[in-house]
Amino acid sequence: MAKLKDLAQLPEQLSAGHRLCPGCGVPPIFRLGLRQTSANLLVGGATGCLEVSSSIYPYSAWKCSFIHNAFENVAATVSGAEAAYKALKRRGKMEHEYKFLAFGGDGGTYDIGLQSLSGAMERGHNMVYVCYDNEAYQNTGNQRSSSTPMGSNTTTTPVGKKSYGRVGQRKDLTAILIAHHIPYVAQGLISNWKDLGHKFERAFEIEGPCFINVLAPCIPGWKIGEDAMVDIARLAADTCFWPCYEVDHGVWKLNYKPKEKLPVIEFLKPQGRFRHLFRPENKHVIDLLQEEVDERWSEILRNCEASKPAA
Amino acid sequence: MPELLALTGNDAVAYAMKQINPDVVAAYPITPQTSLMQKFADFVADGEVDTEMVLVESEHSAMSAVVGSQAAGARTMTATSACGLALMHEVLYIAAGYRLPVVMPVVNRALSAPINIQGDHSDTMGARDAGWIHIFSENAQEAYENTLQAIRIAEHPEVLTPVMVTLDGFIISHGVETVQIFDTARVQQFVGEYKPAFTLLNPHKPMTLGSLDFSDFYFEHKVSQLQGINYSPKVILEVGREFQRTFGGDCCYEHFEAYRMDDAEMAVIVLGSTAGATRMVVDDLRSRGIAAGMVKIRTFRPFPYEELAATLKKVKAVAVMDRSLAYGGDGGPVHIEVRSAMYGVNNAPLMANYIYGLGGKPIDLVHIESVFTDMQQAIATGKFPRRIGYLNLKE
Amino acid sequence: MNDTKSMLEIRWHGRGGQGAVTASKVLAESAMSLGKYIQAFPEYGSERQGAPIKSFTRISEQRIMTHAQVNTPDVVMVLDPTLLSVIDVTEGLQEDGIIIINTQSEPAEIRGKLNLHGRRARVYTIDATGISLKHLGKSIPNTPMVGAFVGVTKLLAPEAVAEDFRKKFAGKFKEEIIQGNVQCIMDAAKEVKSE
Amino acid sequence: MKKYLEGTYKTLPLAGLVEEAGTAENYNTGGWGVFKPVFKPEICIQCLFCWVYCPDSSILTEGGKVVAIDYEHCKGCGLCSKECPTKPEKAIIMVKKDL
Repeated sequence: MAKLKDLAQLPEQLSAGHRLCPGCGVPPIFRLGLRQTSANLLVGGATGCLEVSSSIYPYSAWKCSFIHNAFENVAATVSGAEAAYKALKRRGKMEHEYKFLAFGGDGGTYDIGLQSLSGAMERGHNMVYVCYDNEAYQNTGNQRSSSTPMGSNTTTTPVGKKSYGRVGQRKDLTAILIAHHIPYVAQGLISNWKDLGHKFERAFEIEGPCFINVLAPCIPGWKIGEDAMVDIARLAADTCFWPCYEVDHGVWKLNYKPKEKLPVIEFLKPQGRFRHLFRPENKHVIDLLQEEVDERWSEILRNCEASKPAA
Repeated sequence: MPELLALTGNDAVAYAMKQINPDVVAAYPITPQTSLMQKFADFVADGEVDTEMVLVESEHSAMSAVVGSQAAGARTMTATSACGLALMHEVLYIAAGYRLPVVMPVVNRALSAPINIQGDHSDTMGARDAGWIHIFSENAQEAYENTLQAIRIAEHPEVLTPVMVTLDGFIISHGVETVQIFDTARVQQFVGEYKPAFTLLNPHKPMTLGSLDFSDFYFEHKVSQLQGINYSPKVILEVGREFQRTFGGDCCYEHFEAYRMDDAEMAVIVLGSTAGATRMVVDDLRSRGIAAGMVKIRTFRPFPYEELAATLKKVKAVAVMDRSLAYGGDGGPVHIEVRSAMYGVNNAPLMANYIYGLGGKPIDLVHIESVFTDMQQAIATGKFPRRIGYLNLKE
Repeated sequence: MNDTKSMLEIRWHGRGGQGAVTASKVLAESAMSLGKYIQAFPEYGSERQGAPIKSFTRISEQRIMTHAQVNTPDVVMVLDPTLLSVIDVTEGLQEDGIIIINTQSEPAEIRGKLNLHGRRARVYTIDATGISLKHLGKSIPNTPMVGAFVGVTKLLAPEAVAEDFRKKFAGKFKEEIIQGNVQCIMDAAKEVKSE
Repeated sequence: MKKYLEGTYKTLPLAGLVEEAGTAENYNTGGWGVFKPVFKPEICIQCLFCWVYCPDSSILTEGGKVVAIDYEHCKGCGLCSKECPTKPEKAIIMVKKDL
């Protein structure tokens, strides 16, 4: 990836003036990511925070072409646009070079948009799909999604006399995408911006469907300070709650290994959504979440190890 | 030179699509549309078209991909039936709201439950307010010709409204008929090259399509959209007449066909494949001195209220045939529209509604004859035996 | 009410997999090449191989208006004799109609089975299964039945139908299969038995 | 923006299109926060961390160097200041706005 100094001189694709919350974890992902190609861009957005806040009529924050269709169908929509591009190229009606990117939050990707995403990836369209995962339906006020971590206090899994919040493990969407055997699947975070920039760059340069899952801390949903987004992301990486890795044409690679793997409790502590877990009766939930994190982390380590060429 | 071929309705529509050679087709198989897309896939496989075919994983994604493709400046088609259309429902409104001139043949089929794969009009009637133009076809020939004309109608710069062309499931879609296929070069000349009103693939003019609209602009945008379909009746007639002039066809090119209506005392109103049998019954009654007539509605959306009222105000009795139900409404959807058309007409004819053919229930000449018998009785007594009747129902 | 006698209506009875639908279409297409208007369509259920099915053919001098099912056929074609004990294949048959049945039995015997004594309807039989086994090596009685139809009605020359068959399936089937079917049509046209 | 803001159903662009890119720049979000960042160029080491993390594209650069803050759009979250690595004094500090 180019240096920040050089990136700063490239045109901004997501302009100022959008209505996302102060300190939101989403826009830096796309400000950085969309700079990683020199081609023209068509971006499609699933209904959600970024889409809504960036396109309130008649104010669009998109400097590139942008389409919103509905909640569950951004992958299909962008695959249609990509098919149009191919057809027009073939018929000599398109002289420009375009890249196609679809994004959705965890609601539009893990849940309602999963079928559309799976179909588009399986068909092999030349597009990049980016999930900005803020771990609940944050656009409509923190309702639980299948990405919501165990124990999280959401408005549809509220903490109560008989509830400690969301029950059960979150879906491992990145693993599902890896199972599609598409050219490139990656997971990243903005705190590791150099790595994240590389992932976008790699996804744009590969012909074929690519998927990047990016953790996007949410100020109101996670109940964190407006200036805390990057800090929380760092803790997600350092506790291995959100491993930074990629599978490039079947080769697994760990992109970030914390010097010291912190307990997941360090990720939970600063977040209001997990506050209740620190009551004695909920200690077992933290233990369960730690187990989940450890299991997934060691599985990734195993796979990365197995991918290494023999010495 | 036109060519006479023995084709199913689905094959005839696939043939129209082959001649149109759209930039992109996105489709998902569903009975009874499946053989249409299979036929088109044959054309792709044999290189007879160079369409980019996107074989999506659902109808929702089919219509979503169609929206993405058409917004990117490509002429795009799909086709569906029944639950497939229902699954597309959300995106139908979006295609219309984005003013994308999509053309979609719909092979009419009943909706569940109970599950049934045969022909009725429940599917497209359920989508009647989605903002699309609805053109009904009586037979394979009309399905073929309507599909070709639909491209011109949808893409007209003052219309820019998606069109669904319907054909009755199995009855037309799977029946082999004699179809006159017109010369491909002339068809392509008629259809013309697609010149999109806007495209998202123009680096000199990047645009945003699909903003979040609040109450300050949403209403304005919806009324703006209405201007397109409101303009379309004129274009539908112009395109139809030009088609007829160019190819010399003898299908219906108007908003509706008024069959033996000049001096009729009573009229049946019908859509789709049942028109043929109704015409036979009308002829038979005429041969016996009974002043029967038929109106076959071709464009259900936009509905031809004024012209229809002008035609119907001369008769004494009208029987509206509906191949679907409007639950909790006044019988079936066609009946509701015809009643609406006749409001305020002086000495409006007596009117009743006949529901028929749900889930492919056969409609035979005797059933249609019984409707005319009811009309004769209504004229004699001033009253229909029933306001809403059911044909060939186990009662 | 058959609109005019210028239209011939045919109903085919068979079991899924025997080719009744294809037969109804092959016959229609051959008639079309003689300049007739045609229609051919199956009755749709969700039937699988072996289930009783119906299919229909209309052949007319004028454009065919109706899309109703054929309820009062001029000709009934029965591809599978076991159907005789399952359904009433003569239902709605015109008074002077024709019924052609795939069986080794004699027409007179079939007339008895169908309770057609004293009726004007004409009964014909053809060993379509035997003919197809002979030329195709398996039981696909549909083309022999088309042959029997033209043999009885003389509506078309068997050679013309055979030629149309060849054209329709050239490239789809192997030459030996096409040739076998052509033989089926020709033989059946000759071998169909009347009372 | 006039064609949109003063548009009627007859004059608004077709299909709800926003026919120009980045029109959101005309929308002021600078009034959202209570605090605002103040940039001290003499302390800045030009690491650009503030620039890469800013959710509102409000760290203005020239030739790849931070030069100013876009107060029309800055929502005052404070990420830039928080992530500024200079020590002991930060090159961006948050101050309460004069309200």
